Amino acid sequence: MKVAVVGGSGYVGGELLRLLLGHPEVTIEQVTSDRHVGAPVGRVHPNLRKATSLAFSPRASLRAADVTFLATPHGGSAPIVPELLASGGVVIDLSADHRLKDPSHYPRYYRQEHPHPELLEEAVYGLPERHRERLRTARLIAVPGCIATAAILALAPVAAAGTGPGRRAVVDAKSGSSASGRDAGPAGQHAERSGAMRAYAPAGHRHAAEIEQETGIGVALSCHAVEAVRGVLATVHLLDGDPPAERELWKIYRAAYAGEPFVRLVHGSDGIHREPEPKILAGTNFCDLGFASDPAHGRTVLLGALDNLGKGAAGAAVQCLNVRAGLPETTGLGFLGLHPV
Amino acid sequence: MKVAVVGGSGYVGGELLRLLLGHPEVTIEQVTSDRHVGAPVGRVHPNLRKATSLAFSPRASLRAADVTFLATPHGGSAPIVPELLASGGVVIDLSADHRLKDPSHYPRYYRQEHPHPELLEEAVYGLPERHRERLRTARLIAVPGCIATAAILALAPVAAAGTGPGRRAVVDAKSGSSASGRDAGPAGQHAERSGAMRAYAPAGHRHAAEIEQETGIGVALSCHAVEAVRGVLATVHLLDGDPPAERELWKIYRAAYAGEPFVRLVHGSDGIHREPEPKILAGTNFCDLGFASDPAHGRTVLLGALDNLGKGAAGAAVQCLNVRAGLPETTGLGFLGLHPV
Amino acid sequence: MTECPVCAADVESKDKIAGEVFPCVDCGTELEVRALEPFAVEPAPKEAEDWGE
Repeated sequence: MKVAVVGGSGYVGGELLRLLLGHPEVTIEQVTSDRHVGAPVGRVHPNLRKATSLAFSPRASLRAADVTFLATPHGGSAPIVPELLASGGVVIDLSADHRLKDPSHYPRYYRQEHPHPELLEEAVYGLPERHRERLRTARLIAVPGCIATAAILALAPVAAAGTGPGRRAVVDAKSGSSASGRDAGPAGQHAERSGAMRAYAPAGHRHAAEIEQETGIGVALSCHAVEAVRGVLATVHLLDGDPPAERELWKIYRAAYAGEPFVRLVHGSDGIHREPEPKILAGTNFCDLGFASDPAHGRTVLLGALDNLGKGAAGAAVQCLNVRAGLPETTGLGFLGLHPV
Repeated sequence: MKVAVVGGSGYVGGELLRLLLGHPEVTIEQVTSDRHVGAPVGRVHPNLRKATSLAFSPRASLRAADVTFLATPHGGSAPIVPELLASGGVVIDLSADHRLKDPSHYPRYYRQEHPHPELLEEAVYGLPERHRERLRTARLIAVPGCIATAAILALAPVAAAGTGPGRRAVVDAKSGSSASGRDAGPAGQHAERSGAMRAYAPAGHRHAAEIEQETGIGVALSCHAVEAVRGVLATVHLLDGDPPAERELWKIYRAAYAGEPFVRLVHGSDGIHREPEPKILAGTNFCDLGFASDPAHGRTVLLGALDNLGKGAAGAAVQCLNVRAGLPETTGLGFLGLHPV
Repeated sequence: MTECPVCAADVESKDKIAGEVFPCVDCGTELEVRALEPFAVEPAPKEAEDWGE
């Protein structure tokens, strides 16, 4: 299978290249980056030194491929998708440009009208745990946001199981610095970013729309930057009056994710890691889920942890590739993570 | 003024000694620690080397003093307070033993009956911003928990101003490792603790009872350990249907804290630090408050940041001492914090 | 076969002996075999760890 990566110089692009280089069924034909034209990939991604002779080619030189990954900034994918689809290949878009079905969201969250709203209906949300069938034949796949993925996988099964009226959820997310990419500006400078507990989006973030779209529950989202490079932890406070007991939660999650290779239930066993933690998931495609019932406050606490560059981006893109190509979903995604790390 | 510190070898004890050594009106007569009897204070608290000739004396040798600070573990203060009060001095208890008025909380949160429940009514909650008058004449002062302090100072003014029925709050706290003290067990080992985003108390923590006692609002609390040594950030999600606009919030907070030397309103100015952040408060007695109105989700997000060893413990104890002794409250508490840090 | 009392996962009785303590395969809780006929298990008593925070 011949693939191309557009926008290969960012952190997501780098993680994608690492996974694709280790994928037995894939040959990377091209990786484009206008900023690093001609530079070998290893100069921008030090972990890939000597692993490939690939060099960055200019975006304009992009040739058709079986699958084209778009690791471009938000707003960078929408303009070029129509021509890529016309060439007959599959497009896996890691930007936010095709995640939301409702075009009116785009001006609100991305400050611009969507150039091709007709594509939004066709785009399939790149979460195999919830859209596997449609992904098998999709032409355009929109890989979800990292915080959205953790919150949706944690919230969706309980949301579907419950029926309480007026249910609502508060999602309090914590994430590492790689989620803001290479050019995080002054706030990303180490002296200011290290040791942060920073509510950078206390009352609104674009990922909320994705979570609401997928779970049907109103979500009040707050995002915080904490000291880590990789990692997202979504703490979902589901307020539903009469929370299910923990045995019930185990059953709900087991039913929802029994066969899933990348979703693991982590709750309450002894030891240090009783609840999901992103730290030990760095480089993997796992999303670990945990939960705690809090009947005294009419609340169920649901926890979702993942690597924002892994299951939150590049890992999910490769998982979608495997589904689309009819390959075993774990192909090229077998890394179990490091501990201690 | 002659003071004694009981349990001076812990992190809180060390911070208290540092502040008291810099306090113009105080002489430290004794600092006790059964574990380090005879050792100079500087051996356990390296920042205090050469700053004092004090050495740890055994607890049994404790002599009466004008003010006795109890920096003992939870459960360590209650048994000795009666005899200390009998000697006529003031007791400032930094443990959790006298914070809650309702004796029935103690078995639930501290796994033991309270030995002297009659003292709970007399103990004054050591939050000058809310109990200044009673603190002026108190015999027994209970310094609040660190998370409780941040959440109460953030939530109380808005809770008092609003009247919406069935209001409730979700408090999602993040804190540094010094909050668990020197002996944090296996989970405190650097290899396991560093880079953590760990929901160590997803659905219950003793500080919730303090927050409810002080604000009268039902609080669903979740606590997380993140990568920092000092610092607490309490993100309070107040769900009240019709949230006040931000102009209104400014007025509410200004009215509540206008004259307060240690509470600062930090919200929405430009630059990196638009919301409160514990990092730049390390070593200070400040509690910075921020907020964001989220009418779309019937939510007001309130943020409280502080140093768990500062305003969350030792700083608050010294502030209470100043109130009790009729001194300017900022005496010995003038440190402005470091940046960058 | 019975269910784990904590997470309702299936618990195999094959080659278990009375009084044996073993972790539930799903939630990791230490379970103790209370009886073999019918097969019954209960969470093994353990000292609650104080998290200190």
